[in-house]
Amino acid sequence: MADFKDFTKGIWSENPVFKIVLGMCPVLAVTTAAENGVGMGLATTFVLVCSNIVVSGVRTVIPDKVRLPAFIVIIASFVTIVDLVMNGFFHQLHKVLGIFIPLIVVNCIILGRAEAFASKNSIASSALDGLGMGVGFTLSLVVLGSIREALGNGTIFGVSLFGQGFVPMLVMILPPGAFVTLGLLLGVMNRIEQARDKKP
Amino acid sequence: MRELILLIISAVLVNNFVLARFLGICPFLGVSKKTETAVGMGMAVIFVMTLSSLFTWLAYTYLLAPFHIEYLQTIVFILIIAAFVQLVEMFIQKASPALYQALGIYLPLITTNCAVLGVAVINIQTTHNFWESVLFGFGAAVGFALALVLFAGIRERLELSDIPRPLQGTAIALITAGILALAFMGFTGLVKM
Amino acid sequence: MKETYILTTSPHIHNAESIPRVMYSVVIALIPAVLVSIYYFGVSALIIYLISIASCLVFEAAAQKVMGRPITIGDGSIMITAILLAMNIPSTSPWWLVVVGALVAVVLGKQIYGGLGHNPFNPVLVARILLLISFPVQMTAWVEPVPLFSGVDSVSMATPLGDMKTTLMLKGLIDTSHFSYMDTFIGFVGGSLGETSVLALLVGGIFLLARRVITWHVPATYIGTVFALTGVFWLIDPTKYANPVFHILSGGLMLGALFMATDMVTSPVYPRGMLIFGIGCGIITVLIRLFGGYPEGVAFSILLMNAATPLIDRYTTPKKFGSIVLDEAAK
Amino acid sequence: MFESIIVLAGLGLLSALGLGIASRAFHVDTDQRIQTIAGLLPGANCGACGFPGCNGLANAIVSGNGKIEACSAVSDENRKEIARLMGMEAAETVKRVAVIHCNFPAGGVGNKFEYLGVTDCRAANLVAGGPKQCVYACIGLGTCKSVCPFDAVTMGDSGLPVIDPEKCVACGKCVEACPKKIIDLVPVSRMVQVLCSSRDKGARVKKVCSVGCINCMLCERVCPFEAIHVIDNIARIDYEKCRVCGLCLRECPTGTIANLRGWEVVAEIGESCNGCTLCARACPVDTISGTAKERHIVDPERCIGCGICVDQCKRDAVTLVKKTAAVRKAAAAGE
Amino acid sequence: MASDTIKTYRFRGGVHPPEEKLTKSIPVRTMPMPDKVFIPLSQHLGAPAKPIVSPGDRVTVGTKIADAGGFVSAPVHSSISGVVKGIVDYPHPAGRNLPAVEIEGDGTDQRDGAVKPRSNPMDLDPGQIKEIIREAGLVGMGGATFPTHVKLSPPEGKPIDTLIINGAECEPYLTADHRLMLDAPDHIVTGAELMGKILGVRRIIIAVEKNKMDAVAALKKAVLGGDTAVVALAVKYPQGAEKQLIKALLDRSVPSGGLPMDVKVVVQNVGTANAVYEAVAENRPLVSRYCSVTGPGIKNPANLVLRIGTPVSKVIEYCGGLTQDVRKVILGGPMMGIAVWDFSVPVMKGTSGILALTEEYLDENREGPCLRCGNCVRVCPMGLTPLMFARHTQLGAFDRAEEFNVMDCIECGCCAYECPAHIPLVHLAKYAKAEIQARRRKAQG
Repeated sequence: MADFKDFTKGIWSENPVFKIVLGMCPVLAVTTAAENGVGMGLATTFVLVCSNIVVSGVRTVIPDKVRLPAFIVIIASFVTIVDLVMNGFFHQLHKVLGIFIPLIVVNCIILGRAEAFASKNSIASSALDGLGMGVGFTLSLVVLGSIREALGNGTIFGVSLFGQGFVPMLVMILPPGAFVTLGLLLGVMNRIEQARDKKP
Repeated sequence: MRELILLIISAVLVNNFVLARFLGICPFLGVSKKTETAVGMGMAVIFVMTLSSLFTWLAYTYLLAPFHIEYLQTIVFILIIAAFVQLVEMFIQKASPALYQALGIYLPLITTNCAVLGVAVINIQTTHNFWESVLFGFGAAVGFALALVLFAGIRERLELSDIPRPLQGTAIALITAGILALAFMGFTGLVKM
Repeated sequence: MKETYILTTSPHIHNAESIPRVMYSVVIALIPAVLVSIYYFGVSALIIYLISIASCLVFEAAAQKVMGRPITIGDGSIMITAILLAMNIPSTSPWWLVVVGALVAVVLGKQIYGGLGHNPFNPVLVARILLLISFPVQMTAWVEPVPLFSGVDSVSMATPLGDMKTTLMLKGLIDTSHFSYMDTFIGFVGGSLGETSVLALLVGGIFLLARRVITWHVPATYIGTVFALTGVFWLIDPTKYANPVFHILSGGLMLGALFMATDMVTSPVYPRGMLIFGIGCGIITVLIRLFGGYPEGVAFSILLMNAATPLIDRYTTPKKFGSIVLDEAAK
Repeated sequence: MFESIIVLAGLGLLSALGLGIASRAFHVDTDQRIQTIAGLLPGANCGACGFPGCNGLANAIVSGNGKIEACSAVSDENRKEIARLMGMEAAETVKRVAVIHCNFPAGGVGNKFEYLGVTDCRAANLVAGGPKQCVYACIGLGTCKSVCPFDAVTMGDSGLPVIDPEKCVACGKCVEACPKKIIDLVPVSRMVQVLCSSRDKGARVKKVCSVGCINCMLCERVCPFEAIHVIDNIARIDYEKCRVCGLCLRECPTGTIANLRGWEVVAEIGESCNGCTLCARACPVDTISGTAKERHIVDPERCIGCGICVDQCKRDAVTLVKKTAAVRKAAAAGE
Repeated sequence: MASDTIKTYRFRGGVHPPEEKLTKSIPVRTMPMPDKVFIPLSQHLGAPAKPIVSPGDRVTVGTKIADAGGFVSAPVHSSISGVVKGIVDYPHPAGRNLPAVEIEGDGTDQRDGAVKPRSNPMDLDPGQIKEIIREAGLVGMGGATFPTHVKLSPPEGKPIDTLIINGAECEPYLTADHRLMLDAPDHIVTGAELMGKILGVRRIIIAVEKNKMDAVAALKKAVLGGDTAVVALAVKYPQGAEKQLIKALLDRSVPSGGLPMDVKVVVQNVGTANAVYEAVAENRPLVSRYCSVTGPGIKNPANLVLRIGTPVSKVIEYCGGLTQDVRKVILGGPMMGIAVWDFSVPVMKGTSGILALTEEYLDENREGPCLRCGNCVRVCPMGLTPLMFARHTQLGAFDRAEEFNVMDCIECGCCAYECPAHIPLVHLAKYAKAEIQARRRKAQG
């Protein structure tokens, strides 16, 4: 039975970015702007849902030994589809995201979900799980992208936030800003979680 | 010759794979808790990355390009890398059980180390020739190993620090990586390519 | 029975040293350079020092309060951070630049790691580099020093190193003919507040050496390495590479070598490690100065060597007594 | 299209072949069960089992050098799963918790001197046995708290550690760490405890502590099971004999003995009672009443749950029923 | 061998605390016989002595009241004449109550009748001398209290070529050895030669720190020639620590975990040498010792001859009592002595000083974070890295502390003396050592 929880857990309690801390490469690399975060997030979600469904569907057929290579091939196929589609329809975004589109293949979240969830659960559950994880991933990217874009460029989704006098903090859209912002966000999440733990 | 050396310096310092290109973050965060393990992993990555960039370049140039099936690049590359890593894993398990123990679950993780696939894709995108591909793979891996070992040293020291509870673990590791990336920005412009 | 007497393990006496004493010694050592900078850069310099001190104190106290730790703003360490931070930015900096710098130095550079003694990177340098990368315009808005009360308006001016790099890029040659060694030595050049006067920094450095707060290892090897390496390049091609005296007198080398590379928290503990640290700093500084994109490499080099410090410490731990038997008894 | 199939299939075939050969050539025997078992263990890596972390124990279990019972933290469910994997039945382990045998009230034991130095009981114990007047008392610097891998110990207001029986898994870390050796592991069913460790004579104990054992022997005299004895100037309970009745606790003039059990047990007399009066005569606290040849009743308010009546009854009519204090009070009020 | 020609070397590390030798020029007085003594059975390293008297027994000065409890142990003798009241649990400097023999004095100070001086001590053969030393209950009087006869019995295959007599007295405040060297240089020299005879050594070196040149002169005068030399050493703490002393005099490094005899050396304190003389030549067992009662908190600082077993409170009383602001009383020197809170503890064979410190001399500054200044590493005479083992100990990682050689720590206190953050480094070292030893014992089963 598919459970709605399979979907919601990906958004907070098992958020792939802030809780499981997987798939950090694109999280750090593409979040220079909120918009990139959306693009990357949706692309990943698509692959995640599709691969989860297929993996769950063939889970009984694949022998245990060649499980991982098989999963990778399945994922790689979907990534290639996304790559081609994005190149065709969202060429600008495709250019910005660059090699991180093909690298969705090796995003630990996708393989991780295939291995840890889809290979053990029903198709419906797996689809929901993939969708939840994808949405959680996308939301995290958008949050991170918004913060970085706001401080580093003075905009969110390209909309100017502050007045003329604002001097953007360039470092935020450079690599160090990515690491530090994510680290601080993780700290804030942990703080919230620890405060929650204490209450009951 | 000069070009090739600059290519390596660029891959190691200026465009460090971890700190500037965000490739291989998972093992970077995962295997950096102990210096010994970091050194072992660094060596393994240097080995795997150098050879896999060689293989993928060959595959692309002599298989994909002649048949005009470049769109299969991702699948083919990941296949080659996965097979190769598994080979290495089996070899290490046989040859040095101690090393195998130390690297443990991270050997399979090299497969999904996006740095390995990343270097293959970049080689094709920037139309490197054969030697450039191999040396770029090697340089990128050395850069990865350098960042990893430096980072492992700092993390071992952080173990002795009195870090506020919410920041312990991955959070402080990411912040530290950020400052390391900041320091590496000093190499900007060292190689004008 | 009441608790009249104290019991501890031995030793029962202690020398007069304490954390505040060490810290305020460094503050005292910085005073000559602070005075020189106020003399040359005027009231704006003084204001930057004051903003820096005020905001560092506030951030430190606030961070410690948030984390529920004892507030230790009296121990002097935050004063060093504040003064060094001000010394690392130009006199024209807007107030918010100083505040952002203080926030970065105190919170990101220090308190996040658990406060004094725990930070792996020099907080001031983290702040300086972060500011330099974020706000390159503001961080390089150097002006010509104008002695206090001389009534002359200051005009913008590049630092000797920046000037050299620009000329090299434009003409393929360097030109240090208009460069006055005496002016740099006493501090009559453009640059960040505290880095200009070699003389004042040396006075402070010698005080610290005499007070045994720092040792010779890092400054000597650092400056020595820069001198030697730049000397080699100068001998190879003096039209492209400036002479070594120019290099050790200009930029932030003195400030870095005497006050920031010697920060005990972020540099190696053991003497052998300090030597490696100094040499490493020297090599990276020269690399960046001569070949890099930035005109100055002191801050980057120290930060990079900070990162290498745990590894250096690990491999330079001294041998314990009696681990090598090499003496009469063996004969 | 055709080329794609050829190339992919060819590559797949080639790598599969290569790997197949390699897996033969580099074959190393490993036991899949190690990974699985390590996954089932709690992963706290506390080391209480005596092996290097959970992986170490998993290795040991598979190689036959260790037992699952060595881990006291693993959940029952997982314990059974591991046992199933290893093809053996898991022995039911008795749940035990750590108990601190010192119970001075806030400000109860003064200090001999002002201790300055490392905030750790083991370190403080090196300085003249710690600052407390009573040399057997808890030093109160929280070493048990800092070594507990399960956050089961907190420092209470009186300066004594408090153990959360829910979180405690009886790993024994605190027992080992306590320099005064006043912590031990006790089965939860045997939670009537002497909360003092002083081997000083009564007069001396009285001088420094209001709740210390003054070896008055009252508990020894009152115990119906000869389960409590004063040895070396301190009352000790023999858990083989103790029935957790709590009589000693009532008699103890200093309140040294306490019942830490979260529930209580009362006797109930069932239908099959024929009124033989054996139980009523044997009851040490006279809580059973009734006329001969009729069903007797137990006063739940006064019953101490010692179980003597159960032993006496020839018809198995008496049973012990677990009741929480609240339920019991409500039941008593209702009657 | 002329004394001036001996080259001295340097040992690495060390500190220069203020000397504070307040009692340097105060001649020694003998404290009147106390009316009651408590003589502990554990006054030495090793097994406690076994009592051989029972309540009611009459004893005189020098009567053996307890016999050695093993090879590494030493007998104990009565220090006054009187009646044994019993074997009681009595406060001990270790912080616990330990068995002691309580003797109530009769005020006569009668000596054991068997005590007769020997006229020709040097003619005894080595075995006899050693037996006399053992019977006299001699232990190392510098503070370590290792039974002397054990130290003088190196195992087969460990030849000794040098005997060092340690008169460094590098601890601040203490002057007991200094006064002894001035009062009885000839006794020390003879005692040293007696021990030299037991060991069959090539040379004897008497080493004194340069701040006691009068003692050096007195000893030089007493040396009649032969292979005995008197050497003045640089003033540096811990110059008197065995391994550092051997390094400074002979440039030999005792291997880690080893003993001086591993480099063919035995080190004995000047007090021990004097006691050897008294035991062998005067036939007197160890019943009293030189002790400095000093510090800013003592009203009348003095150098005293004290009987073993005298309660410290009586000694303090004799010296005019403590000043109001005393916060710490220490047995031994300020760098390695033991602080006590119960002043009824008795003077023991190893008590070289009673030191009272007032608030202003104590520096119980609140502990701060380690600054990694490296002072502890610089001053450690054992070449250790106190900051590392201390931090690992704080975090409970004793195995890591062991990797940083905490077991080699001699607890001299240099690191803690210098630490600007006032981290209790020695306490952490002791703590780690105790834990590691407990674990080793447990591992051995």
